[in-house]
Amino acid sequence: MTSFAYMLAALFAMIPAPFLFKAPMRVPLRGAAIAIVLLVDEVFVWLVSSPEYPHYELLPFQMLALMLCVSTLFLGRRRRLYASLATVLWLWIDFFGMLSLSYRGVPFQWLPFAVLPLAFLPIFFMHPYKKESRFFLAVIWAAAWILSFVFEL
Amino acid sequence: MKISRASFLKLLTGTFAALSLFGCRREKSLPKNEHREVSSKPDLSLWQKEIDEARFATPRPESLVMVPRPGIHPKFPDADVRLGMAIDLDLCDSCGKCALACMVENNVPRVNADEARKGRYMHWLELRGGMPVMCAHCGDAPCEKVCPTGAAVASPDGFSSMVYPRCIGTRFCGANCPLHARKFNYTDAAEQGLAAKFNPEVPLRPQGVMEKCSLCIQRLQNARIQAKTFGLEWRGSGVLPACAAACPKHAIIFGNWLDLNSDLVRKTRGRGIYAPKSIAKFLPAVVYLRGKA
Amino acid sequence: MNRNFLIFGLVLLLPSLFAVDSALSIGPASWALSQESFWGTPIADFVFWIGLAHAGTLFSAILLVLGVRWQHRVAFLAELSTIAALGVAASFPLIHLGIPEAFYNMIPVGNARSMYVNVESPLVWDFVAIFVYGTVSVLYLLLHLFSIRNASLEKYRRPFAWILFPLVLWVHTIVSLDFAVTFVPGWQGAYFPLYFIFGALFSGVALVQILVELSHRRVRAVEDLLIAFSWALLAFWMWEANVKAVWHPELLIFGFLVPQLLWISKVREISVVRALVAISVMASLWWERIGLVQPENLDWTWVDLGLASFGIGAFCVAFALLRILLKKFFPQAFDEDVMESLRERVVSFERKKFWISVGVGTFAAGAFAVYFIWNAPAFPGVRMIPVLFPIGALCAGISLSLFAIAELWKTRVAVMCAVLLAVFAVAVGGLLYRGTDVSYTESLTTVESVNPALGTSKQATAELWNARCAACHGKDGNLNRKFVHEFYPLPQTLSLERLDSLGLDSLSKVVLEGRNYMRPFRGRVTDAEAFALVRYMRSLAVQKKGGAVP
Amino acid sequence: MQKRKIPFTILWVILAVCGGGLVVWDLTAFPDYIYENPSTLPFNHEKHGEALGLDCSKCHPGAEAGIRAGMPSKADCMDCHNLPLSDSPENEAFDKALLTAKENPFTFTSLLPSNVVFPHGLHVKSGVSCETCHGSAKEIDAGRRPQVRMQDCLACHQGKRGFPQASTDCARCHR
Repeated sequence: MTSFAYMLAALFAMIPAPFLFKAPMRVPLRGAAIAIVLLVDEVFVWLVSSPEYPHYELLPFQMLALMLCVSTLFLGRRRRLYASLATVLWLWIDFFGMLSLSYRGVPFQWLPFAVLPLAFLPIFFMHPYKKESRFFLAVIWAAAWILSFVFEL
Repeated sequence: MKISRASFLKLLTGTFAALSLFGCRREKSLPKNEHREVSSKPDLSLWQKEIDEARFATPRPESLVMVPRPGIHPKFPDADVRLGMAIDLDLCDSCGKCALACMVENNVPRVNADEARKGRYMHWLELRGGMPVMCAHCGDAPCEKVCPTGAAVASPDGFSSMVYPRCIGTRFCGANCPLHARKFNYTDAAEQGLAAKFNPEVPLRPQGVMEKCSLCIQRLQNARIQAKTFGLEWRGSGVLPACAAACPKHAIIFGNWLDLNSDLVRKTRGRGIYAPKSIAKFLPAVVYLRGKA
Repeated sequence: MNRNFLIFGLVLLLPSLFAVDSALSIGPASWALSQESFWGTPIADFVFWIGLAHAGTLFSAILLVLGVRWQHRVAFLAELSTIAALGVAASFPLIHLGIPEAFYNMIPVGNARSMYVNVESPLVWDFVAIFVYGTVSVLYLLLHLFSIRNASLEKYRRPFAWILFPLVLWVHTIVSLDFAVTFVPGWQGAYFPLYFIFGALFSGVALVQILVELSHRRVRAVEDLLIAFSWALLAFWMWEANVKAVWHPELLIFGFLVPQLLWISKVREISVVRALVAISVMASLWWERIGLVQPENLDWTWVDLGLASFGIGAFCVAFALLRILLKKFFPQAFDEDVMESLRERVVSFERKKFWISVGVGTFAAGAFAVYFIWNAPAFPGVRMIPVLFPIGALCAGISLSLFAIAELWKTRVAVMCAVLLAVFAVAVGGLLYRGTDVSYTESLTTVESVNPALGTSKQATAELWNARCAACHGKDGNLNRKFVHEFYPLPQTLSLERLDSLGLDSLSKVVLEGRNYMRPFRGRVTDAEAFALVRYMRSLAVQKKGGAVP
Repeated sequence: MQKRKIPFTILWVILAVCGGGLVVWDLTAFPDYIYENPSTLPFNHEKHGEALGLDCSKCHPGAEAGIRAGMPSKADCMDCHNLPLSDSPENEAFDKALLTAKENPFTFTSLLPSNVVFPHGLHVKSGVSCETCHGSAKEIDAGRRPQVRMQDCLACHQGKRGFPQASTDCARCHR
């Protein structure tokens, strides 16, 4: 998988983020919408990546986590709670995914775990609706995304 | 009946005193010997017959890939012993004498007809498509990683050992072994008269534990003990596992991969070293030889 | 409802006890396994039931954390089903074990034999996580029950939910890692943690849907969740089909297409259809676990089916009994009006005590890590983390419960509870530390007369001489005067000259055949050993004379 | 009165658990095994050992060089007892019993599990005397048997009992 495809994946993942939680939606419809986003991510990964890439199995879910993280920037209320939950979800996917991969001989990658927890600084210590904290969060998530690819090579 | 507080206290104290006195009794008669009577002079042809049967159950040989020469065990970088074997497939004519020798040396039980139908043979050394396959004693062994109790554990001598009393039969190790070299004691073979104590040195395994090729650990231990009793250092010489000793073509070579003068290292020089594809990346110590390097 | 549940459960449970008995007495041989596929239906049933147990936590803890206003009645129903399902789930791994009575070897405490569990193994994580999940769930249920009676406890529920919420996800993540870390091709998957969590929640929601239908009620939100989760599972199944190239159309039909019926409002109004949809979901998820654990079909025996029936039967009986029992002690929980009024209660958050408990939990997990790194030979690094969180959660949950007890009764009661708990923990830990007396059945050997075959090397012969001959002839070749003087007429000294004049061959014959007072040693030493002994005797004589040892 | 009852009950329960636990502990902690000689031959270790300058391995072949220590056969006894050694009544009783004894008059149920190897010779060579585990001849005559506990093995191997450290690898002793 090339770095370009990887960056493309991030952009592709972020497309639905502003719209997904904008409109009020019924629970089944929203569930279906998120699932369809995930399905599209899966198709995207299937097209641009290959199973030789060690994180291939994880990639659609990492994309989903990134999407959910970014989408919290557009929430009107309870942003603090959902931003932290989305970041934890990302950590969760990465940690347990890499843990199971490490048993298969893929080296465990520490960098996302060094970067992602930094997201809690703006979430908890800055005003959640201010521009700066939103910017910080976006930078941290982007850095986590990039670093988890760069240090894999 | 109503008990006043004072009498209750007295009762309690009395009980404690009695129990404490009972606790001072600190001797015990010997436990019963639970050693089951098993025949030590059984009919070997029964074992031979089962080996021939099991050949049909595993008609396909393992696919082999070339691997580098086994070296230091990753968990014991300072050790100077890494015991292992090389099986010369150019010499092997799959006579099956190794399989029989293995069963006799290690008291490997036979299985009953029902178990045989389900393919639950206990053979530590199997003939898969005529090729002798046993535990490869991986350095980075998948079985050792998942054993919850530490019954499957690496030995500093570079092989993978199995501590039966610690095993509780989760069978995770067997599930995780890509080579399927581990065998589970589904039944109590001694109870059914299918086990025999050919070798008094080796315990019979109870029902519910895993077992596998131990590289004839009893022979290794005895050789080491003998050498150390007389004050000598032991680096894997002067001993052969049962299969290697039984091979009429000397196709099974045993030795220490880290001892450059051992038979194993000398005879594998310039040969093509192969390992089963499924476990090739786990640094096996038991490898196959074929052709030139 | 309770009576019907009990009858239905007993009908399934009683016959299936034969299967359990057979599984325990015959062992793993009684169900479908082979020497290559070592895990069978008990594991699939375990994963299924532990998944169902997640429903209660979802409906009471997770939704509480996420701030969703929810019916206490449904939450309570789900919590009870969690306890019942957890009990059922925990019994399956024990049945699965080859030696069930030795399960305690998985408990991660030290013992006098310096044997530590392998914290790298997912099964240890599993064992700890399920134990903790069970304990904390029971504590949470009790808290819920007491808070109905006593509104002052309400402020502990959300802190407790914050402990339970990650724990429940952690538990199923660990169950998924049982498979994900292996080298079995069908079990590998880095995405398994999320996949298993969603599968578990899906089946749990389906279970709650059935329970709600059976109590003749209607909760639209549960039906909505069912549809939402069916879409999530579709995404996972598609990804699994892509990664592993396996295709399970039956899962897509019964697990995905059938729940979509609920979109049609006319169909959705029929109670039977709603129940059947939930049953179809549960069945397809059970089948999915079976297909995961045993990718290739083995011949099932009656025990396989019996154990599946045991699961359902035991769940129904446990659920009904729990309800009957609780109705006696907590009648308010079954009172419609009381439960309805709870919905309006303001739920505050006991911040200080929550953070103290989190601190206790963190300290406990840290202490465990240090203890293990200190004692166990190889520190497995990051692979230890999965076991740390449940340990921390257990301690945090217990400490929060103690705070709640102090609030409910008195501080003194809470302190005494803590002391009692500590004593109990120390007693159990001590027993585990000490270990059992004889842990192995085929254990003892009878020793008779044996010849230690040492060989005929110089050192071996010296040892043989010391053992066999030195009693009379002395270790150095001089007579053992203590013994010989007292009991025998003194023989001639064995000088070098005398030995040489007799010759080694005839001397070794003396060893074997005996002479005068010396008894024959044939049978106790071999011919070669006899000859080696004679040579050794000569070397001793040479030494005695002051000469060099040849 | 009603209010004070609960703490008191708990106190008693705590005491009961503590005490009961300790008692259970005491009862089940490893005691010494007491052994009755099943052989018809009366044998006294004390009279044979140091008093006569005999090593243990004279009668227990392998005790000082082999892996296992065996039991003496009739021939081993007869090495010395073919003569009337003394006229004590004990000795006469022994000689009389020996005449009708079978080939292996002494058998011994080893408390060592058969999946463990304990190399006697190697331990003697490392300075662990027989008495360390088996006790003195007097104790052996009184019927005491060595406690076979893995924790004792390990304590010694870890260097906690005054002997040099040794391997604690499972595969060195378990087979």
